[in-house]
Amino acid sequence: MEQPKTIFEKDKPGRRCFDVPEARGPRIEDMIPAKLMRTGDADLPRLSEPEVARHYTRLSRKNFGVDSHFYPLGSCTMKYNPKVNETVAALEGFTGLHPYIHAECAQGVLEVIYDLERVLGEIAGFDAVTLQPAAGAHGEFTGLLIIKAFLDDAGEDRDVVLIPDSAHGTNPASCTLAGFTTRGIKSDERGLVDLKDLEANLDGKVAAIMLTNPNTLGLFEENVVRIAAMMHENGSLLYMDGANMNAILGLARPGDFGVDVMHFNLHKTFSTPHGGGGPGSGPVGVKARLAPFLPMPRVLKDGKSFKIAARADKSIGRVRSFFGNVGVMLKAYTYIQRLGPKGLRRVAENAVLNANYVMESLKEHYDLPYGKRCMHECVFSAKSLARKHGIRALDVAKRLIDLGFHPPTIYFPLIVEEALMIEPTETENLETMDEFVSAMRTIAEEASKSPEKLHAAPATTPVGRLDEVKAVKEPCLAFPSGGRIT
Amino acid sequence: MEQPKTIFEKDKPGRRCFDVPEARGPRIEDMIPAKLMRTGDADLPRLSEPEVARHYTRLSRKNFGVDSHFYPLGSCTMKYNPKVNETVAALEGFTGLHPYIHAECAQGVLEVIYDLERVLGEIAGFDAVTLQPAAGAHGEFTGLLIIKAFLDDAGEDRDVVLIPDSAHGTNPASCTLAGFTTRGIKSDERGLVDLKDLEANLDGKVAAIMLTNPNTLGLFEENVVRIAAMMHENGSLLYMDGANMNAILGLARPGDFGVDVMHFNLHKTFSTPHGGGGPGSGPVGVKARLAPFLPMPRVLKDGKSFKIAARADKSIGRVRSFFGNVGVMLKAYTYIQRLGPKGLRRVAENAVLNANYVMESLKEHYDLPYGKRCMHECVFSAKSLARKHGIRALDVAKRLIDLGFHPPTIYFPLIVEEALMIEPTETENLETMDEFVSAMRTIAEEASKSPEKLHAAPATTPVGRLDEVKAVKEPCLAFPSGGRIT
Amino acid sequence: MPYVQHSPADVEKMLKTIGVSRIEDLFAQLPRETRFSGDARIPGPMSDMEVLARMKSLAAANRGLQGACFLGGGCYDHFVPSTVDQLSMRAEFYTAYTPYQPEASQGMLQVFFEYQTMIARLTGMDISNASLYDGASALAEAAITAWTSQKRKKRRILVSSTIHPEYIATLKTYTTHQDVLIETIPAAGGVTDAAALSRLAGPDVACVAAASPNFFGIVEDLEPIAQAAHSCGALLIALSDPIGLGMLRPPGEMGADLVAGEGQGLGNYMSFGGPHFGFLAAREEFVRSIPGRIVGMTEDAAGMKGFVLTFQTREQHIRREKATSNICSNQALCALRAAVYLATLGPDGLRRTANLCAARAHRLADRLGSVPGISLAYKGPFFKEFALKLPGDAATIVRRLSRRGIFAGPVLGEWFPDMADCMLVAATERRTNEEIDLFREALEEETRHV
Amino acid sequence: MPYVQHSPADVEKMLKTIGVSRIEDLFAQLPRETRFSGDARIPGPMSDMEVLARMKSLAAANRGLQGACFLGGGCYDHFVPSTVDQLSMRAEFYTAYTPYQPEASQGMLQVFFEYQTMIARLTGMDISNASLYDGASALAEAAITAWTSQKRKKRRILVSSTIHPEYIATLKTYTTHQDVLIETIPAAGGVTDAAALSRLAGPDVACVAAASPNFFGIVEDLEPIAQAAHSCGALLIALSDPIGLGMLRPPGEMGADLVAGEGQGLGNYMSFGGPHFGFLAAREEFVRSIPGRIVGMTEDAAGMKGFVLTFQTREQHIRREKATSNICSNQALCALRAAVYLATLGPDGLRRTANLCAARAHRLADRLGSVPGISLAYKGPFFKEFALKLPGDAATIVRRLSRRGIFAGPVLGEWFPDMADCMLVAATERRTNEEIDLFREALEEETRHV
Ligand SMILES: Cc1ncc(COP(=O)(O)O)c(C=O)c1O
Ligand SMILES: Cc1ncc(COP(=O)(O)O)c(C=O)c1O
Repeated sequence: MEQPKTIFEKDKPGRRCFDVPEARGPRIEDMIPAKLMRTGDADLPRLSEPEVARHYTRLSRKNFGVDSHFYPLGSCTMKYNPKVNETVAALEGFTGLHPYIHAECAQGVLEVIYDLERVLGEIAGFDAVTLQPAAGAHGEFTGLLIIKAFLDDAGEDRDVVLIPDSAHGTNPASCTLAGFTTRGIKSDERGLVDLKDLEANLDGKVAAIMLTNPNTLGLFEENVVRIAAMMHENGSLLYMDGANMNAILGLARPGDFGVDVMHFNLHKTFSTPHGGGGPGSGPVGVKARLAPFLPMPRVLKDGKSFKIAARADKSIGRVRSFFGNVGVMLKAYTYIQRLGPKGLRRVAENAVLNANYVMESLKEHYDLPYGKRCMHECVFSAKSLARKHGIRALDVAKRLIDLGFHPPTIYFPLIVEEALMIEPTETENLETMDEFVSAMRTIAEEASKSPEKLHAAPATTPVGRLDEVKAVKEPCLAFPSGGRIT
Repeated sequence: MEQPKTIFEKDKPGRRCFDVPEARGPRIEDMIPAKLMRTGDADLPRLSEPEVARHYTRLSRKNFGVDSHFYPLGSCTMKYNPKVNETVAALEGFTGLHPYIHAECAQGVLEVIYDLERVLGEIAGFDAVTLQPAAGAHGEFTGLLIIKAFLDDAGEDRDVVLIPDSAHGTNPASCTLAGFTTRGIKSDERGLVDLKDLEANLDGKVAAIMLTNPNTLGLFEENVVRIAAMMHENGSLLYMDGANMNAILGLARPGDFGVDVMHFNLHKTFSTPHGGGGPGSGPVGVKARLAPFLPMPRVLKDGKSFKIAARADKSIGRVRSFFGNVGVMLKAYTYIQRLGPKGLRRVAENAVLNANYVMESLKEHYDLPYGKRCMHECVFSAKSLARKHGIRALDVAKRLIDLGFHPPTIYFPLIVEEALMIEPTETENLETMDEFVSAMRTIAEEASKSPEKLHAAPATTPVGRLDEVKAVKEPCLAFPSGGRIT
Repeated sequence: MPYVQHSPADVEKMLKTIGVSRIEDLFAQLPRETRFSGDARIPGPMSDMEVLARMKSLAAANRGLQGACFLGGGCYDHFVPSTVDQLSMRAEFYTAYTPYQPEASQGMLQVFFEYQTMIARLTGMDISNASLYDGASALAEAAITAWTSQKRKKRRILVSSTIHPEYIATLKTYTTHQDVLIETIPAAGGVTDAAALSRLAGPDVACVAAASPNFFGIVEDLEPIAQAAHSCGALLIALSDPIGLGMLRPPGEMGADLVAGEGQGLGNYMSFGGPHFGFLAAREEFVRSIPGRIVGMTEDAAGMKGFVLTFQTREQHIRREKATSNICSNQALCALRAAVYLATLGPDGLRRTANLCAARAHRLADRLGSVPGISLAYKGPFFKEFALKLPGDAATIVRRLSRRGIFAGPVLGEWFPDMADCMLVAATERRTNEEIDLFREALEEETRHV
Repeated sequence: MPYVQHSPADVEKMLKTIGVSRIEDLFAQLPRETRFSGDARIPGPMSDMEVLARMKSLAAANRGLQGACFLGGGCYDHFVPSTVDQLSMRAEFYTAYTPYQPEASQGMLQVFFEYQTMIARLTGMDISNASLYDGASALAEAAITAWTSQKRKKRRILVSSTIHPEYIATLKTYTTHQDVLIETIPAAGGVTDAAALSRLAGPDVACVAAASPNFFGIVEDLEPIAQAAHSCGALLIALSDPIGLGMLRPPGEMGADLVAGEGQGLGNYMSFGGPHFGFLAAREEFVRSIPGRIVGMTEDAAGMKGFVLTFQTREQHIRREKATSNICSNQALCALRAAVYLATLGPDGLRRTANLCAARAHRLADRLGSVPGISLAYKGPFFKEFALKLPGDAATIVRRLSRRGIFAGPVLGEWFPDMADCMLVAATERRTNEEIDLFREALEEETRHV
């Protein structure tokens, strides 16, 4: 194998990819003072178009994606995303539209925004929805600010948010950003919110609890109605992290079971390819009493036409510029229309069916700390392998790569030792799951018979396990100018 | 490695990819008699969309293309094709246009056709051009029919075409299809048409010679003006196979040096990605006296608008339906406009520079049967390796695959024993060529030191060398219905 | 100037290696009298931005999107699923060439193998090649195959006059200088005239060619034609519409020996007529006589299955003037699109698409046929298009309709002088009831005063 | 219904393995009172064909393509090269997620590493993260970084009022419940008022934020602002336009400590405002305090170079409530598009693009400024946009212009009540002289009688 070559090492003087017409008219020097100008061209690589195309094409071949590999990365809902979504989002009538164009000239996209808000509200049981947030965490932040504004408006001084110990890291981080302090709530032996601990933590400072449901163990918080009642009784609100909505689409509506505020992970549940980490979209749904606090701008319907409202009295203000990640909304809207209400329910049914099938098929081979039945994902532990054979979740993950699978999420949720969090999603078929199950069983066997194989994995990738300590100790975060890394 | 699975082995009852709205209205049975209807659904595989996407994505990863690999397949001009070509050809204003739409509604595409004919004529020195033919061979056939029609019209009874022994197989095959018989013309010791043999074959039956220039050895037929004169003196015509126009763009115009009829390989010279074997486009250019015989339809200009002529007295008729491979024309037209006259010349200059560089760099390591200088490609021979080490051109090719290169064309032209025909094209950079050269040198070394490595190649591909004899002896040309191949 | 790969230093280095001092020296092989000096008078250079702007304005000068397409005649406005567009744009597919090196081309080869299988199954035949240029040339190649496979001994080729006239014209062009005689079988009521066929049949007939659906959209019964052909020892070439085969009886079940046709509808845009592709399927015995690439499954030394180009001795690069055809580059990427299309639709989707086309076309026929003075030209059962008889010159009416965004035709007078008042009209699954109503309305208005 | 992966037999088999008899049984964990029965009242199901037709008609209801875009204010109609569209559609890129497993994600990781390098070089900084949500949130994150990296001890954050008002609003929202005070520095003549800044400066100022080009398009000199900031111990956050950086002096050379901005212009379509991406570059010392993913180069045991997510202890999945930010999913694919864009343009292409924007914008300013009653609101040197003062209500004029296919704005009265007669106008490299002339003509006519 050869060392990878960065694009900067492919630079050569005189190479050119792209032509730009000559600028005519006054000279730049006469427009802008010299001291505000660069002295030389930006230090970007010079390549020809064939080199650019081959560089990125080859890099892509070093990457796993859902279209090339099974990708059961728990909590991330790596479902297959229909190709028609891409066709729609690439329509020039949408991509070529400036966000400040007069609303008269943007009626199509405003209708999409307006309608998608209502559709999401209907799916999850909320009275109002904002599509502004750019991702799930951004939605959490927005939702928390709404809660804070609502409580402030009601004259309530509450600055504590309760976070179950199984929660995703964005939940506490969003609380901090929103100015809350957090209190952890323990999970009980079944992996659900410990009601006693919750009870014990309820007081006049508590603004809300952030409940993930189904939670990150893949379990439905069956006491959710009770929890809602406890919160409401305490004058607090129930926030739900809706990242796992895929499990209950069409089967349960959070707004109906007591949730006051919820963010969606539009890119997960409603099918935008994850783009190597984004863009996402994190709409927030709220009950009517919280609607006045939604961020700006809002799209309103005025007779048959749509207009934009930039300000509202009680709004928390702006959480970003413009209208949100419209391209992602288009995909979600397309997806929802394609499936319809029954299709969405079927998504949930199959997501849960698949996860349970994988869980059943592997429970003899890996530790299953919680639950007999799961929702959209199942969380195993490699702790016996670790104890008996020194094989950790990480080793299992790396070996899976060699066997042709993207590994599950590992070491999350934190309350599971050596966690292996598997979310097959509804778009995988039985054959693929059987192949995955058989690979996982092989690995469990190898753990005792040939552990060295697991420690040496992955062996089929362009690089072996990388030295993460060195990455921090001798940081190289940008290719050195003019240089070649040795 | 696992056995490849065909799409038919992924079939399962009930799986569905695609929804089609329900047909309303009269029942099909009432429209079309039962005996004209299928009794059951067509035996196509049933897959879901994720499965379809993954099937083809994974298959693509088992294929080399120009964007992923250096692909110096001689005679095929595997240049990099700019991405803007694809954007243009995918514009809905072109793709959505029916060929029988009223000419009033197709003015844009008619202008493209009209203008591209003139542009190609200008580039190669012809008075008229047809864009009808779907590929080079189709162009040859068309050109030969034009010649025949012209001669017939002139009362000449000539049915022999002379074909140099270095010619591409399509040349003699096209002659047969066009009703000619062929006579081979020898190459001289320099690899050029043997003028004496040509002289000896000229008689009253000779309709034309099909000259490839530069020829398939990558050499310019420097006697072309002389040959033209000999042919014309004999009352015969000079047909040029223009597949290698890439070498002389902007530097020489066949129409100016005596050629009467020529086909272009539009997809090679003028940059359409080859699509795994097509579509191509093989326009034919002719001198004025041959213009009346061009195939139908023709696009004409009438004041400022364009119209279509379906018939002409002397035309050879139709060689296909509609107007030709318009998508390919769009790419060529885009390409030409992007480059302009100087850019096209630069293409030729760099194509020739690159080929000569590779030739010089390898001539110590492989036999070079002809020439000191080449045009767009160079042809080596592995005959010494074969004699000394039993390593054939095929072995060299297979080993190259392991080293990350698509092999050159092998065993063509036929007059070179163990031929290795290398066409780097103008779009490759020095680094890539140096890597290729070094791989070729390595292989020449391995031939003596570790020939078994070469015989065992390729070792990095999904399959090793395949049994071609078995493919013919036990033909399996379609996946058996309901079956699984064992 | 784009495509500058070489730095000046690189050029220097290369020239030095070669042993010349300037690039121009490399062209010393070109005698002076062959050289062209000056610049060709052609447009450019333009930046990507400029060229794209120009091409967009040319695209906009076409008005095909500003209306509803009811045009037929061998090219149809079928829906192209997004899977087709996106998967065919995998660079490893579309930037590859003919898979001469199978180990580096298993992806494409497997696609062709699967394509062949799908075509064979759709048509009810044993084998298929990996594509030809288009439907017209596929008919010509099929006829030549029929002729050569019978040792060129039978000179006559009977072609139903219900076949697309451009296909017949192409066949004639292809065989201009071959020792064959193309004769057309007259039509009666829009279908092949059986009586005329029996009269024409004879021992010197190499093959009979007929289409179903035919050029007028009518689904012909090929069985009697096959019988007539076979009983005089001739082969039957059937032309077929692959979308129609989602519901129609495969020609293989009706006695066809070779099945040819235009594959455009399978995932390829209309694109003003190309690139599309021709398909050619056959009974097994023709494996050595059909033209074009054929992919077969075989295995390597370790028993791993793989795919190769096979029966190459038929082809020009081996057999040269004795090859079954001159075809080299074919329409591979269009065939790949067809394979992805068929995989996407599946048996159910293809049948439903075919049904929907038929339902829309019949609705259209009902609606248009009820306009005063207008009637269907023929009574035969039709699939997705039909010939309409108008109360005036069809060419004029077609132009008027097109100005209103109703695109219909082709006009039949173009090929049949006695049908100047007729046009073809087609409806695919994409046509909506609203569009059909608009068509009726427009037609009613435009024919009121003719 | 699409997405049916499972045959009935497969479902059977799975249920049996699980040990339940119906899928419904799996939902027994949901208490009855949480269950929703019936169907949600939402549209669908629709076939691909129908949904695409509907979405196309919605796209067509937007009129952005039927005119020339002179809109500015943080989103611009730059040209997107075809390389960007096609290479970003490689399925292995766009269907992957955050590269948590580096060995299976080297492609994406290397792209991010290269993106970081390009951003660092463009801005003249040491490091960059791998993208944030957008320009507005990038400013907010930068300010929080400045505040936290100084141990949250300095409460005041000074923001130039020449920064995009939506960015300032976002910053305010982000810090609503933090112990900081956002104060705006007044503007004079469309640029940050230096005198006011010195008055406001003080030891309790954590950072000063200023933009160049600023919201009014003016290229501000950041050096004096940096000096003012640094001399009171505060950091300078510079907002920048990455296209402009093709020719403008990088903020890193003018003393910026953190550089943030909106990256849309780099290969991302306007798309009604998103998805785009925010970039954030910094001096090296902020490596542990900036938010977002960061990719570093390291090696494996065999010495092979490779790329990993690094400094993850900053992030929420490790540090939870103590993380530098809550960001998790970012705008990765938009950043990838930016990388391909910059690789495509190269240093020369980016400079020429910037020059061309400036040339077009100045031509536009000349032409519009010569319309009677119309003038530029400010005199400062501008890059690709400027504020125009009109002889009447800008909102009215903008609407009238948009009806003529001239899209200009935003209207400044939206944020600055005393500027109701002003609007922003931008010109990118895509605007032609003809379009500029049309704009002038339209503006002249529409303002003649106001
Ligand atoms: C349970 C849960 N909550 C919240 C998030 C944050 O969502 P995003 O990454 O879109 O910000 C995630 C995403 O990984 C998640 O899995
Ligand atoms: C020299 C030469 N002539 C003719 C042809 C035939 O062209 P096509 O494949 O487009 O039919 C080729 C293509 O391989 C060729 O190399």
